[in-house]
Amino acid sequence: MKISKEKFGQAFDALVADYKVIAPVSDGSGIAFTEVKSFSDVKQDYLNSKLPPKAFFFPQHEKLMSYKKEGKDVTVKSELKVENTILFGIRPCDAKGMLLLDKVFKNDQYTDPYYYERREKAVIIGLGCTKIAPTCFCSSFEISPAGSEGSDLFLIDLGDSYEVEVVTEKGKALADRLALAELTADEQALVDKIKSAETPSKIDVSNTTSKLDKMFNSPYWDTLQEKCLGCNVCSFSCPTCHCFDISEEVCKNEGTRVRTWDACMAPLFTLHGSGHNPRDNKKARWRQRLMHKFNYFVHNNGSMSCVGCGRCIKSCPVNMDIRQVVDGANKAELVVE
Amino acid sequence: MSQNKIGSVLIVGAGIAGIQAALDLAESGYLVHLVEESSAIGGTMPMLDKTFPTNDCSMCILSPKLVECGRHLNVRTYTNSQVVRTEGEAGNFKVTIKQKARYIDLEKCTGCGACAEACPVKVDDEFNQGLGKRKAAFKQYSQAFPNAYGIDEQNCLYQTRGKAKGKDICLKCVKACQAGAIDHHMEDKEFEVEVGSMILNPGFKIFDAASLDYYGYGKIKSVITSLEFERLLSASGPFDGHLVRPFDKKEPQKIAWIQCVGSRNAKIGNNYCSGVCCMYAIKEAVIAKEHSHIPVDTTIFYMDMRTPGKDFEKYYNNAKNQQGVNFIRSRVYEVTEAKDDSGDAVIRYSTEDGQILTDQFDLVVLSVGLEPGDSSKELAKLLDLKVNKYGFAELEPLSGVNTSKEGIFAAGAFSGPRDIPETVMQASAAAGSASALLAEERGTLVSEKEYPPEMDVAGDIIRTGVFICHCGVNIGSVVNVPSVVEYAKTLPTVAYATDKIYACSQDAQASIKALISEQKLNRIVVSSCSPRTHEPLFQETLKEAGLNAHLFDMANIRDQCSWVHMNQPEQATEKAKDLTKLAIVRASMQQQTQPIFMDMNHAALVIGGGVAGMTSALSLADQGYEVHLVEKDSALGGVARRFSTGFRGEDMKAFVAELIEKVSNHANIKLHVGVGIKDVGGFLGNFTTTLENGEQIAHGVALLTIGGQEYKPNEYLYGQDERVMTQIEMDEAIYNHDPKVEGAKNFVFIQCVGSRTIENPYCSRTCCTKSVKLALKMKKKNPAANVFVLYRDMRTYSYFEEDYEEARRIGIIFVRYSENAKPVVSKEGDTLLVTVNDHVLDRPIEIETDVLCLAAAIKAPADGKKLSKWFKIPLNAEGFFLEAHMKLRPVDFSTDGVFMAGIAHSPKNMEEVIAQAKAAAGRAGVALSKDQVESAGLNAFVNKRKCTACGTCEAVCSAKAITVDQVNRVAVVNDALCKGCGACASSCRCGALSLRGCTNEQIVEMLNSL
Amino acid sequence: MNNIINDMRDKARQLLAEGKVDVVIGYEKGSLPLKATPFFAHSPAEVDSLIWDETCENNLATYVAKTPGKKAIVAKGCDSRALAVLLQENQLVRDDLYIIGVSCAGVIDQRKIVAEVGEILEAGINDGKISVKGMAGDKEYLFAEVKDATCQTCRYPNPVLEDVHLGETIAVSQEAPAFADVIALEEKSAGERQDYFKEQMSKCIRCYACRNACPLCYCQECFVDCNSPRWLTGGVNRAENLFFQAGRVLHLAGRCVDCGACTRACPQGVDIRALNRKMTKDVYTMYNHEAGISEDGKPALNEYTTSDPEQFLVKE
Amino acid sequence: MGEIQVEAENKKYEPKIAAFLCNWCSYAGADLAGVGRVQYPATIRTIRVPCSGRINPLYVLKAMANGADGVLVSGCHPGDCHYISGNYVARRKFALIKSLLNHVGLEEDRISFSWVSAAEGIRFAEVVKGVTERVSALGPNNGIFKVVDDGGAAADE
Repeated sequence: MKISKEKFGQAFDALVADYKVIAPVSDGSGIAFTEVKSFSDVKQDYLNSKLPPKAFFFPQHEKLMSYKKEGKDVTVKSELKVENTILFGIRPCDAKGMLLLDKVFKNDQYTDPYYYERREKAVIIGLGCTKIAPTCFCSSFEISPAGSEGSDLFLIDLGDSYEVEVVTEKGKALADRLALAELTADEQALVDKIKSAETPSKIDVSNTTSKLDKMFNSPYWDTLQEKCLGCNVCSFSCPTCHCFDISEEVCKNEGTRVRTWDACMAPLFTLHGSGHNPRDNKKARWRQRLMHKFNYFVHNNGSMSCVGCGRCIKSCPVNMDIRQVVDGANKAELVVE
Repeated sequence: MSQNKIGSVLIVGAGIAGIQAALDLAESGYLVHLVEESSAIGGTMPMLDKTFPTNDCSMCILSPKLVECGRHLNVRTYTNSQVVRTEGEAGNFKVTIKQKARYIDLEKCTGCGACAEACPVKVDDEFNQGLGKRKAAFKQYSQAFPNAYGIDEQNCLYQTRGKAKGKDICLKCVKACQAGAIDHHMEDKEFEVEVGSMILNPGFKIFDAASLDYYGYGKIKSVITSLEFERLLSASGPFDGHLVRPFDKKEPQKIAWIQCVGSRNAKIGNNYCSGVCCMYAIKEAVIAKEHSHIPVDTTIFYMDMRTPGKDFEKYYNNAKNQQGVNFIRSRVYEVTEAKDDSGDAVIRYSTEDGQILTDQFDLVVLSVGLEPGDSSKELAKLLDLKVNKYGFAELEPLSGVNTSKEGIFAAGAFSGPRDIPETVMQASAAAGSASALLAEERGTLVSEKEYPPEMDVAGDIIRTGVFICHCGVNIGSVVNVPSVVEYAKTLPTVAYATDKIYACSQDAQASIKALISEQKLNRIVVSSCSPRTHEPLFQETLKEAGLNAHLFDMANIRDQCSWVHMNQPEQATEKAKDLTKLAIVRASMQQQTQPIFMDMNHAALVIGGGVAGMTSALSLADQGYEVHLVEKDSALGGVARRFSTGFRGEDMKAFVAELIEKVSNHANIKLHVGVGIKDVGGFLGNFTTTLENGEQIAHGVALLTIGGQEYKPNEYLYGQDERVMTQIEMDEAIYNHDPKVEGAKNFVFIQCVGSRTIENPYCSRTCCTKSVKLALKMKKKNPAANVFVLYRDMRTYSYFEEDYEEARRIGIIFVRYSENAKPVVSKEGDTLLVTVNDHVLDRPIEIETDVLCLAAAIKAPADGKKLSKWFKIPLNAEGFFLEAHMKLRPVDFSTDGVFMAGIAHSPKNMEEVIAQAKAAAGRAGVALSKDQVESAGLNAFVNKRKCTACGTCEAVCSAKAITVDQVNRVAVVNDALCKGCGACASSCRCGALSLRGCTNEQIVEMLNSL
Repeated sequence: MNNIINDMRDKARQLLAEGKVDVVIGYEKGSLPLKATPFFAHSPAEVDSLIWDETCENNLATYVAKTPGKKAIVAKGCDSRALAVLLQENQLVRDDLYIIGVSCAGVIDQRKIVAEVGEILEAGINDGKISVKGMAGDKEYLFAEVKDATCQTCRYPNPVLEDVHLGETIAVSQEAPAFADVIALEEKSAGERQDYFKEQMSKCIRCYACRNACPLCYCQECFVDCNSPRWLTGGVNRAENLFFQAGRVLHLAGRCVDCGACTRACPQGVDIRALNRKMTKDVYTMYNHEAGISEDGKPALNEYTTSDPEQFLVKE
Repeated sequence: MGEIQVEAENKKYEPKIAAFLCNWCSYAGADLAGVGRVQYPATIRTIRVPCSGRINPLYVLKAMANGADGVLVSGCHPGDCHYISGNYVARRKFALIKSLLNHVGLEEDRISFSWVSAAEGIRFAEVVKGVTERVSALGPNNGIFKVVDDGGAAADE
């Protein structure tokens, strides 16, 4: 099925009345997902955003509740506000990333209301990639640059129109508001071609998890981390990183309990109140990062926690390239203990 | 001397000298009786605006001392009092003191000022030199101690008109005083105290300028005295620091100073130089320029510019060259009133070349000299002390501070005019001397307060008690006190809040104590007046209740709220609430803080065995301390060994020999002669010095008395002709009957050789007097001799003016030369020729001479740099030691436990060296008298986990109290040295350093609660 | 360039072989075009990875204090100035440090190229010309056209501190520091400046790449991370972002060596340097002080003169 | 009508100014103003510190972030410092923080620094008056440092 861009634009502008619509916008120094009021504000031709869209479900700094003391009385208030939201233009890697985050925030043991309420009320309109950046390597993880997994509704840019794929019930509800037409044979051929594309850059992760099982004490970690600055760029720009810190922010007679992104690369992340820090060196922190993404997460959730979006590669101030790191781990000699 | 010594000292006069001596003695274990004639301590300093040469605010540097002295447990201050009788001898005197009725009970008066407001009588205010008015119920000045009012019985309506007749006239003050402090039936009383020694510092009076009618003072309104001018400049003066003429409030644009009014005047019998007027005139001129928002033209009419003190010459040069103060070398004939009705004054004067000129000024300031006060004269008479012809006390030669009576010492202007640092030096010297005299009685009469054991409240739930003071009506009439109490009750940690009529009253203290135990309060906040005056009082109450004194804070809702927002009761109440809240936040985060004690080594190290070092060593040894005297030269005595006579004719050779003998035979002195120092480490109470021979000396304090060096001239053919010699060389030649000098008929002295130059921009202080003395010796020996002194300014300060006057009288010829036309010395054949331009004749004159004596400069010691590194002490630009404070700490270094005396501090004469040496010993004695080194505990502290050892703290610490331990990579605070300023904490980027009582957490929490 | 690289490898090989150092910190070719990446050579066998060219943008001084043992470091002018400050601040032991000095004509500002040609697919540097194949087109640049802003005003292309110098030194024509960039901002109205910084600060995501890339941000615990007192929350909003950035530049005032590492590290393109440069200008004009130009100097805020300017006082 | 109301509101506005005063000079100067009953606006909230050298530049930022309308910092005149050089050390910090905040567009008059001696009671009052007037003219702090409640959203503004 397909829809012309013109018609899609009209439908998009109508949706703005019912939904908070988030879409890619150029902010001068790159692409950012921002609330828009009109399709004309949306950047059509882009590789991907600087930061992943995870913040719409899992904000960087989120008030969980607030409290206020007046005289000797204390009042407590919930801070959760949720709106019906459409996320438009989500790339397949990021859409897959959201599925991975779902595993963290809604699972057998626990459902995080803050995350999940937002997630439930959001519709993801994915947009397939027709151009592939040199840092993209999603194909390593069985993600197709034009794959619809994770989207509710999935589009592929065909020039004047979009190919439309309804993926979920939520997607169908939206699709019902679109005047869809059938694809021509040429268009179908183009779609097939786009869908069959792979990222030129790929890493082999077939044996990585099992290799890492045996690598906790490997000397590989000793030198791997030397050039890492320990900043939080890779974590903050990762669509699947989800570590956070909960703190009380008290000022005057009021306070709030807030949840803030944290990162495994920050030394303070694991610092205990006692002063003890179980991961008090970069080596331990880097091991944790790689293990978590390619080993622990696999064991816990059945999938690797990397989607090959390449943001961490692009943003790293010292050009630390996760592809090389994984490759290095694959090749590292095992120490016989 | 009495065998029955008493460990207490009487101090007469509570100016800066009295205060310093009292603090030194009380701190070293003696009970002090401080007698002051007026109603408050402070003396002259509170009247001054700024002090030279640093332009420090006089009140700012004095007021901490006032508070310290006033509150000292072992200083008993008697104001409105004088000594009326004495008997006994050194070691044991009985002194009768008469205290006049104040009519206000010091115990009850809270200093609120309601009486003065109510008092209807206005009289001239003596403190403001009569430029403003005060009431009959008055306090001398706002920072005065005791912080209490008094009633002037000469002017009070009730005292003058009602009391005798039994009529209730006026008594408005009684009604106004809510504290019930006023007692019009108080009577004068006499009482006796027993003391072992006396220190007299009754101060001076200023010369009565009206007695010289040609200056027009008292007749012409625009002619004022320099002290009046100080009050005009002072921000707390009658015109709030606006520089205006008192009579018409016009801002003066052209001001003149006339120097030597009442000084250097043999005709009126004041044949001495007052020593301070040149500097204060320059200072006043500079400050006047700074003060006024319109350009001010300032001119100083002078005879010789006498700026021989430390850094004075630089101040003079700066005033002349940078600030644009005009200096006119002249003689003033008269001052007359301008004919143009402007109220201005006209000065008629002659310049050096004989021209007679007139000039008109908006304001003429008379630089009045210093004279002995009437009470000084009475005191000298009462004690039968030797006085000189001017009425100043005459000190024993080369003693610095000894009067003619054993056990009685003098400081300050009692024995002659002197400036503040010299006065403070003498005060410490007198205290040291009294301490030496009474050493065995140290600690016998002092008392120490006992407190109940301190409760440990660490970890307890914080229960803050809040007390809001009405201060009679002072706070309560503006701030809604009950609403502040109610507000406080709602704040976190507050367990109890109430109001008090006078929080500082005795009953309020008792109630606070009771509430601490009843309510289990473990933090106390008082919202009342200024913590600067009252914090110690409340902290005392906490201690008496068994609470640590630091679990406390004050909110100043009077001085900084009700008094300054009188017409805004609502806003003032809001502010009072906020200030109270801030205090509660700070107090609730206060921790129990203990004073920190460290061991004190009671030995002293004296470096340098000249007169200064030996004098200091002897004084300290007499005070009972072990002294190590180190001299790198092979013999003791220093440069004084080369002097024949002192400035008052003393036999220096005998004096030095006697001194050497005394130090050599003193049981408490260990000599280390002929050996230098290799290294020094440590700090107050715990120094270790390693000598070059490897010997290690442990000591608690160090005195640096390393002298200076004589400049070796490379001008005036010195070194090329043996008839050209320095002053010391000439002195030696005379002593040794050198034929070069013995047979000479013509003598020329050239002054300022190597001094007052661009390279050495300071005056060597002693050379003018020394040349005059040498010239007199030659001229008296051979009246036919031709003696010339070539000078720039004759700086024969103080009584040395007499010598200068005598020298001129008996025919010694003084020729002035200017800096840019120095004399030229040449040789024609064997004839030594000196050519100089005569200013009066304005032509060069040529003098043949047999002896050319050069007044070579005194230069800083060569070893100063080494000591500077070892002891972490600063040097000034010329390499002399830099004291902690130019005015009030003239022998202390900023590094605790290190003191200085003698030439290494700055050039000075022998008498002054001795006074300073005794002062250094006195100050060192204060430190050594402590069993332990104590610090209040509100110190910087380090969080080792956060410290990166970057050294920023070390760089910014002026007390040198922080060092970085490079092995453990952490900054270490030396609690003995830390002064608690917090500069380190605010400079520490890592947040590793903080300050007890003012932590980052406290400040941030206070900001959060705003 | 090739000679320098050979000399560098020889020197590194020699130092490691003779056991004079445990590690040589330099650069190797990065995984992306026009990118070099910091490289730690622990054995003579590894030294052939060392490179030196206009892509060597990281300030390696950042690593020195954190790397244990004896180390050699390849230092440009700005790296060496940072080393000088670190030495002044007791962060390094000079005897444990061997400085391989190289003169630096500047590094490439990749962002400028990406903005024009899109993501870079391939690139080469030849004879001062940079030819780029990008996703949005190809282009050839003269080095001067894409020189990093920091390097354009650099007065210290040659190391101020070194144990050996490789290659030729670069002549410096500029006598006094130029602050045209700062002045341009100063000349704007307060409102315009406020708008500018509001915009900049709203981009910041508080990832602390700037802080961590900075050779002189070495606190154990940064004030932003401190819980007691809590200077600021973890809130990512422009007000607190500015608190962080302003606090950081105040901590760097008189110490910042203007290497530009913070700005290059920023993934969001925040103009952090605009703040640091202002402080650098003030410190230079008010105290005639430049940070890290000798081993024995002092940071500007560690000292004072009695005549320091006082324009900051309230108008009365 | 509208204008009158604005004026009335403006009149009601009383800024809150955090004042850091050093114990030995400026706090004493403030006391002296009280002794002399010199009237000035009730706008400052004093935090007494031992020395102006104690003032961490972050305090100024913190006060602004917390929404104080102004900050006044006052210490001893250079040369008068009770601790010898505390205010000299502070002076460089003050110069830089003032300049930096000005540079980022904070209104110049929000932050004031002055030296007030223990003898300058009247001047202290004048300083507070001047600072109050200038801060009042600016209106409440809604400047670039003031943290505003963002409702917990990740994106700013």
